[in-house]
Amino acid sequence: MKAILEGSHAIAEAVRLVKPDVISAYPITPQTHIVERLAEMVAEGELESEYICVESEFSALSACVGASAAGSRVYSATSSQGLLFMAEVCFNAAGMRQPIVMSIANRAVSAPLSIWNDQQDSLCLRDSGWIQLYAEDVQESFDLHILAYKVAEDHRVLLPVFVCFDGFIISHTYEPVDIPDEKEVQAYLPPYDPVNKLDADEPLSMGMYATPEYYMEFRYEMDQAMVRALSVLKQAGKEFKEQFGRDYSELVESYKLEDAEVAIVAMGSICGTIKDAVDEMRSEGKKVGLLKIRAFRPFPAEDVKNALKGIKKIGVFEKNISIGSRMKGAVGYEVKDAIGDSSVQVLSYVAGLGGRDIRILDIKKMTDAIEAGNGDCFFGLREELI
Amino acid sequence: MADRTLELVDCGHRACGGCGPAFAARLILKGAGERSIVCASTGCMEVFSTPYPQTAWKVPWVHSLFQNTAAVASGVEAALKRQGRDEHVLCICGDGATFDIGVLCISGAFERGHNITYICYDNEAYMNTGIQRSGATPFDASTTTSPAGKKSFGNTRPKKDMPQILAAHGAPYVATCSIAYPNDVIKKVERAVNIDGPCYIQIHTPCCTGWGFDGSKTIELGKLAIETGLWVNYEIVNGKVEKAKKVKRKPVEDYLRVQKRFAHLFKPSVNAEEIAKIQAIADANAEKYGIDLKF
Amino acid sequence: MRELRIHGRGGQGSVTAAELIAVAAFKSGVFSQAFPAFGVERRGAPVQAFVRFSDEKIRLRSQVYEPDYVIVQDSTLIKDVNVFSGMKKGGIILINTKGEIHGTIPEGVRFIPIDATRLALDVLGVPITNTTLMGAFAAASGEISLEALEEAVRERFSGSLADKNVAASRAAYDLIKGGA
Amino acid sequence: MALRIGCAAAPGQARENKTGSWRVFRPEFDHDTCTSCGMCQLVCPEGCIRSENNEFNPDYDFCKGCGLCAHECPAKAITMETEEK
Repeated sequence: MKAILEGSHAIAEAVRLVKPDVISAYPITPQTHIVERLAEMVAEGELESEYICVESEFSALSACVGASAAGSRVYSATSSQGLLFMAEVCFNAAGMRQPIVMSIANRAVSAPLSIWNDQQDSLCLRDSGWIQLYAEDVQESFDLHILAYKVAEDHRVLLPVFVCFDGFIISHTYEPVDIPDEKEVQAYLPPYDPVNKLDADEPLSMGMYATPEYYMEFRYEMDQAMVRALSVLKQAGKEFKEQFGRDYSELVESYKLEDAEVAIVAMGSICGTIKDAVDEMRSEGKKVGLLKIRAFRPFPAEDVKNALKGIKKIGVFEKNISIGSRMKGAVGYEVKDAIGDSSVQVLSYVAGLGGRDIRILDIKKMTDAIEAGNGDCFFGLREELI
Repeated sequence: MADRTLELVDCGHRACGGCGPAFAARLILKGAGERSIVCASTGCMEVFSTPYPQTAWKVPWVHSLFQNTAAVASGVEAALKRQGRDEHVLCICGDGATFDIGVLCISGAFERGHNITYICYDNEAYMNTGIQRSGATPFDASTTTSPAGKKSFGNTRPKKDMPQILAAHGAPYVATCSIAYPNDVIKKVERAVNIDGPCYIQIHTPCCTGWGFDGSKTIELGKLAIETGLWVNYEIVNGKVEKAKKVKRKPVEDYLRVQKRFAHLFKPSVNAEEIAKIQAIADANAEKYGIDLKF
Repeated sequence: MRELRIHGRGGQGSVTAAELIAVAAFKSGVFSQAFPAFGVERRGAPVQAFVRFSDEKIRLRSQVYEPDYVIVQDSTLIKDVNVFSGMKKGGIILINTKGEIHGTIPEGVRFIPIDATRLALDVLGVPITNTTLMGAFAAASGEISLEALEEAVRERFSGSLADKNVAASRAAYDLIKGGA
Repeated sequence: MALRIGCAAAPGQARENKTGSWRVFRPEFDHDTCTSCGMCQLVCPEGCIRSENNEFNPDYDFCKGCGLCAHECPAKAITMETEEK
């Protein structure tokens, strides 16, 4: 069914369709509309979940760990400071291999306080062991939530997933979205079948500590699961297409890259604006294209390399700042490493931090900078303030 | 009725010989029974009982972090409710996890009214990391972060009144007990797990290593705490204090003198002034809970 | 693709107006997108909201800088906010005003004044002008049908509140259609 | 042995750790003096004292020799002896 919905409400609808047993979340801008809508669904009997109205993000994710350990499908959502407050639990949930799915309405981190969008929050949990997916629009945000459960709960993976979408830009935007019915979702997503579960009939100790004789192997297993997630994600994306018609079988998406001389690499909602900018620049005779990265963890290095083959000038749009790093942005390093060819120029552009609006003309300027070889810098600074 | 022969904590755990908390773990599960799920915090008990893969727990047990046990238990309870299951959900945490770092999560869980029994094994300092003070450390106890010295008599603050804090959350049942009275521990745990709503039990668990006494005297120390009035066993049922254990009180020196953590009060000479302050704490307890036996 | 920018004050329902216009446009068969200028504005502060209309999927996510349409919920805003900024030639600006406005309408832009406050007071009984202006926008722009707008309003409000808001939209729609 | 996912383990495995090797003093049980009150079994922090036909004995595989049983025995039927190595 096609409907026009606010991004947050569409995501809440996706959550309703996957029927989590337990929802535990703490409100934070710009994630609030999601959890308010879910609370409303529970109150109205539209969703039969235990909704734990916790006192903090720290407890939100902790309760998810408990509920997941007890064998339930669980859901949470957060942003920015909330995610940072959860950071310790994030590492723990992944190490305990709990297939929790959490929405991240991407938002800048303090200080200065900013409620507006960038991707610093999820990217700084890069190494926490969570799968990280980034959505471009409301439809993709909706779809990736359903796909996320299938991948997280796959016994070859058993890792938690962040479904990231830009705060406000996606969460607060109304746009048309295709919503499948419950039967279709059930046909795609089997019930959760836990490998380990707290159960008095079959006692088990979970989350034990590991001495130096064991610790490394557990971390190795996590990394292996993340490596396996690459193909499980693609398979789940392929099956998604078969069930719902929308194709997520690739972890990267090329836009007009075939004959491109310049490529912009980006994640999230900015990809839409970049596509429009690419069209304009193409009509002006500029051979430019976009590589959209949908999965940041696991990082689809091979796919990135193949998609960008033959392109000599690559610029990475970074909605994050790795303060003190040479390239400045965290994604650029991954792309540069994936390409692995020093004759190819890969530059980072830190842009759109803290909700700074990005227009088509900004993307054009950035493309000029990529062509000129000026990068690894902040882009779009107000020079008069510096 | 609790099966007192039930052994749900296995041999082979790595607690110190004479460990109060290890004894407490056995008693707790005798009271709670095998249909229990234990949520543990990081701490001494977690470390001595679960180095991978040698778990000592015969009931389902889960550890996540130091400070989130009450929140983890909230999630376990919610999941059981949704699945229509009936196991008792227990938290077993030390005083560091309970009095200090975990207060946010505990307060949240109790305010929300989850059907959990939160048990604090109170050995009055952070023993896992080497005897640092906690909010449960008694006045004048010397710990590695509240050491007695030329200008210090040890910990400068009295114990936080955690049972009252949780009673104030509306907990239907709050109790204190001591491993020195094992049957009382079993009885109170059994009572708590069968009450709907968040219950709190604080068990005094002398720690031979942290307090500085011989491991054979763990129970003797627990008894002395009660007999001097420095620890009181009582219940708070729906906000009202009940059944405080009455004693013929001994002077606090009897308890202090046998522990290294109070040794500075007796060396080089008896510090009557400081001991009087501790005696005053015991006297206030006696007055507050009415524990003095009348002859 | 056509773009609409709505200027209002916090509490006047500008964001709701943008949403309902987008819903109505969707019901009229086009791809629409609505979003607020995300802020922390409290009641009374100047706010903006945006709507895009297109026959194809809308990918652009920036704010609206060169609108085809502008709605101004409160003519007092014109003193503080450049409501005309970037307006396209051939564009339409709808301003809630009793008469004269401060500032100059850009060349090539069609200015439609409407006393939406009066209309809202008459029909709704309260000076909340968003549904009135939505009706006027439907009439002036042709982007959304009155029927689709009514449907959108009825999905958002219920009972007599819906009836009143539908009536307010319709009154403004008729006024503009009649005057055009 | 393959690792169990998420650092999980089934019960029973602590028994692989024979803590009896920690012992310096060894409790000797005098069954003639013993009144079979069960105090030793109740208070043992290891939970390693077993009774068979009302005769109580520690499992020396696990007994750490803390002496709590001896200290608490009302009949003074347990004595702590130096562990002979």
